[in-house]
Amino acid sequence: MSWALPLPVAIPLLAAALLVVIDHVTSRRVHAAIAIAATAAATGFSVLVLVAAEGHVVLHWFGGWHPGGGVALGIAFAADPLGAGMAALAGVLSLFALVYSWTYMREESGSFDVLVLTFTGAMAGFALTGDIFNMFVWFELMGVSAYALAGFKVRELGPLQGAVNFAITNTLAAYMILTGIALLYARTGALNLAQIGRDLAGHPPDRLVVVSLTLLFAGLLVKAAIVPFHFWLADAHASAPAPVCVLFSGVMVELGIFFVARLYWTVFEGPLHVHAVPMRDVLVGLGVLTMLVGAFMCFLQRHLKRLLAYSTIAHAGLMLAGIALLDPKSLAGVADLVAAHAFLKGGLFLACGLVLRQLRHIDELRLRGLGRQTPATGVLWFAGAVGLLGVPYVGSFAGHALIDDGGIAGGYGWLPTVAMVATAVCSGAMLRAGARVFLGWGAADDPILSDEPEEKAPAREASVRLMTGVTALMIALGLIASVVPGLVQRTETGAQRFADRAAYTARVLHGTPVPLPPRPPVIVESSTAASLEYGVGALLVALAVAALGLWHGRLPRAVGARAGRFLGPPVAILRAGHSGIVGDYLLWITAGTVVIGGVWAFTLAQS
Amino acid sequence: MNMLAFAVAAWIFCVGVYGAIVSRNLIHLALCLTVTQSSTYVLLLAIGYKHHAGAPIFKGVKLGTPAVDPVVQSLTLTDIVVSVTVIALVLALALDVHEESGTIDPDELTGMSG
Amino acid sequence: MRDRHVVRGLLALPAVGGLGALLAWGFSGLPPFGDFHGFYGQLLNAIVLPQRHTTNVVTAIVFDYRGFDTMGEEFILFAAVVGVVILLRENNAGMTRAAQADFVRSDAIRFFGVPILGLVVLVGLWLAAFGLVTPGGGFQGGVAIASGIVVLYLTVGYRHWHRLGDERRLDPFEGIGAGAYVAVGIAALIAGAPFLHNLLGPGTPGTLFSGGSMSILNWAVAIEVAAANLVLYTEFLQRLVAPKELER
Amino acid sequence: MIATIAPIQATALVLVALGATAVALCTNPLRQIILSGVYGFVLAILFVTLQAPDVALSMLVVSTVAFPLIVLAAITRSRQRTRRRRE
Repeated sequence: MSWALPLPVAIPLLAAALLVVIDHVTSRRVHAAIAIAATAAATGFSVLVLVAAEGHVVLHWFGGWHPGGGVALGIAFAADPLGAGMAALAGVLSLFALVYSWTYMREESGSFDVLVLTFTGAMAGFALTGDIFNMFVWFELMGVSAYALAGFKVRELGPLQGAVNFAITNTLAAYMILTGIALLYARTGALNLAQIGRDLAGHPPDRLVVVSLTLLFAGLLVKAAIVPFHFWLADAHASAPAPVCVLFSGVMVELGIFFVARLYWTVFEGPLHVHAVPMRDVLVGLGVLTMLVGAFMCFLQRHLKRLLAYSTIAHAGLMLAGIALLDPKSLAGVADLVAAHAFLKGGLFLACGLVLRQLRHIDELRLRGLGRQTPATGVLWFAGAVGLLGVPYVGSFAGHALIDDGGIAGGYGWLPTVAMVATAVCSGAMLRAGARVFLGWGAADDPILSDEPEEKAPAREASVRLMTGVTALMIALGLIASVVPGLVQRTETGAQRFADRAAYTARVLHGTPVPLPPRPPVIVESSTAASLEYGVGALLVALAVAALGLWHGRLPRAVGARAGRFLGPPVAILRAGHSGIVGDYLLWITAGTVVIGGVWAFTLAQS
Repeated sequence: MNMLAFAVAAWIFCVGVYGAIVSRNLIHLALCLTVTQSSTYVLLLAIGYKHHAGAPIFKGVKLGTPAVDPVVQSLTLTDIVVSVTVIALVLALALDVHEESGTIDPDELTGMSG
Repeated sequence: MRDRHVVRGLLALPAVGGLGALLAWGFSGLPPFGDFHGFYGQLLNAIVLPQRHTTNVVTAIVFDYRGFDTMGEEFILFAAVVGVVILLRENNAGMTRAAQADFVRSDAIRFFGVPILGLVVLVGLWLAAFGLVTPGGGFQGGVAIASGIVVLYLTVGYRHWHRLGDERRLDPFEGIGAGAYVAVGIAALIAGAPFLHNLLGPGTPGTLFSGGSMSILNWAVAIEVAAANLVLYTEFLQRLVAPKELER
Repeated sequence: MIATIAPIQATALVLVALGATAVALCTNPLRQIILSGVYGFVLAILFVTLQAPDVALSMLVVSTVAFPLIVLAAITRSRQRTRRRRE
């Protein structure tokens, strides 16, 4: 199956080039059809690779430069189940986004399809690559396509500013990553991940390794929107068109986290595995902080896309914490969570597009009660919000359950509770917004919520039927993610293989075949009692949060005043922090990197 | 003195970041980013440098003549191309921002706060 | 607003200072300057000439050993230009073409400009052609060719320029250059070899035709880079010239 | 043979450090673009002393042609707008 490995990248890129060549001679329809066909083909090949990767890591050495004597001469794609799964997920989401845009983005030029195609190819390359500089190349291509897509709706200040902040912060991240790569190259004289990992293993982590770790992780965490590197995300999501948000939230952010895991288990596990505790603590801490900040900010939003964007930040925090436990079980949980979250959050963003198309606004308060005319959209919205909670056997439950189990096993017994509260607050905010928009419940005004610029509504020709169909399909896929027979078992074996550095290295550098694991059964296992309790708890908390959001004005005045005194200052500080000013964001990134690097300098470095 | 090149790379990185943080003008900010990026060129080429070795171009010299590391040079070439594209995109965005708001001072753009 | 800027400037000093300390501390773990023994580079220095018959090792890495990186890099340029065009062209479209007049009217500049144009384009072609032998290559050549043509813009004026530099004629070249790179890769795949495998063999050492498929890729890059840069210049300069004329 | 940094490399490095500082801290846009052109040139010289002629050539074509042209256009454009807005 090695021959199929370059195609998830090559097909979208070739199609993008083709679209530019024929740009002035064909219609928008033809463009969209070519883009959809190319993305479908690329996704098909990703799935083929995924199936093959179940057996062993699928390799492709570009230019035919196979490694000699354990030394890589060229660039390799090395697909394991999780990497191939990310590539396939990127393809599927792009497909959904393009089909949805068939009528939604019709006024826009064909360049939309071109950029989605380069974005798709870059994400696939990022997920499949086994070479650290090649990763940087796809990181940049992903970035450049995404900045342009975020600023796509020209003539409005909001989108432009979101795109500017996004571009500048992520560019700084790219330079940090490149500096980290240079350090690793200086130490090992290699760019292949497996080879770098092999050469670093056996030596305790020294200053060069620690600084390179810091720069690479900080750079990737900018993409992954982890506090305090997360500021660009809400701005970019508020501004990007809904189908683009699907790709940003559903897979681009997750790819940042994915590569943190990839780097740890191919490169840094060797020098760190006995000293990994300080690294684990810092990353779990960042994850928890991100969950809390994301959930809190989510609750304060009335711009629906911005609300969803902050909930993505909270989920990204949970994903990072799950990976940072350094345990294959919670890693599998993260993989399941990424899959369910991608479809549900993607579906919710598409529902925002529907709201904008049908009701011409995106602001919760302005939309109050208007949504009674559009019950179908309302049902989809509520279904998506509940799916993200982790209610037993619904939506993201499987992921939550595995991460919870991993957290308890890893000595972080409080992690499931924090995760439960954070996801419940996010879903509670979505339920609140849904109840206000689609049912007309709650107060007409709420001074707690932040006012944001509105978004221009799409053309009235955009087909509501097509958009609703795509949205419903995505949400449905997300809701059943936890009960697909065999999926959880497959991600668990995939995660075990992902974390097996020795087997990966032997396979990549020497072609050593790995003994085939037994085929996992195609069943739905019952989960632990603890995870069921957390799921039910999340639902209750979410309902309470939604009710509080809708009717906090009716609380006795004394309670309200006390709560205001207690919560006022932190809210004000958080709001002031999210200033929309790019200089502040850069300062946060710098300071965050210094703090993380400083902690690791004192705790990790052995010499 | 042997670490001068690396010290300079670290200095350039920081000066660029500082300039970007305090920048009052998006065009200025874009140029500061290119300064930060130039730190990666200096770092990469300094890493690959070898004393008493020539350029990795074997025209007119005997094979086996010592040469500096060619890989960092190819990485730097890629890096330079990236810098052109990023500055072009950021400037285009800045110009559009200017069109809409009449300013390119990031401090005056607070439409997205909260 | 002003206070906010001052506060940020003060806070930036310790943050950036800390970053500097972190970087300096990490860099002090690097091998000493001039004493690098990376095996990858040494190996390539030894095998490129016999394996690929090209004397410029850097270009061989760019177009063959790590040619896949270059493909990604081409598409970074490609996507950025598409992005710039979206952002700027739609704004430029509102300006009437008729109002756009010439930039430079001095005959002297025109007299010297045309030969300079020819010279710069020639240098660009030369850089691109001999990139596999001596320093240079598709990227450097492409930029030089594009800048040569911009000299035309500055000398013969906007109106004539527009006839030549119409984006409808430029855009396809960008797509062709970038697409050709992928096509070469896929051609190898169809032939049963790995993606971007050098099917045409190594060629004659030290000549224009050394390097096999590398020379095709080199020219694909030259076309893509020249077209991309020209589109960039056109979009930025159009904004510069057009409204100036409207003001008159 | 004493393996140490050559004087020309040290000089180029110091010039590069100064150039970077000047570009980053210059607040006048026009002066900054001229400085960044000079900075690119100095970088190219450094790259030649580091035995990287290919990179030096790229730096030269980028920093003396592509950057100044684009940035200059951007600066002039934003100034024209500001002036018109004021009128």
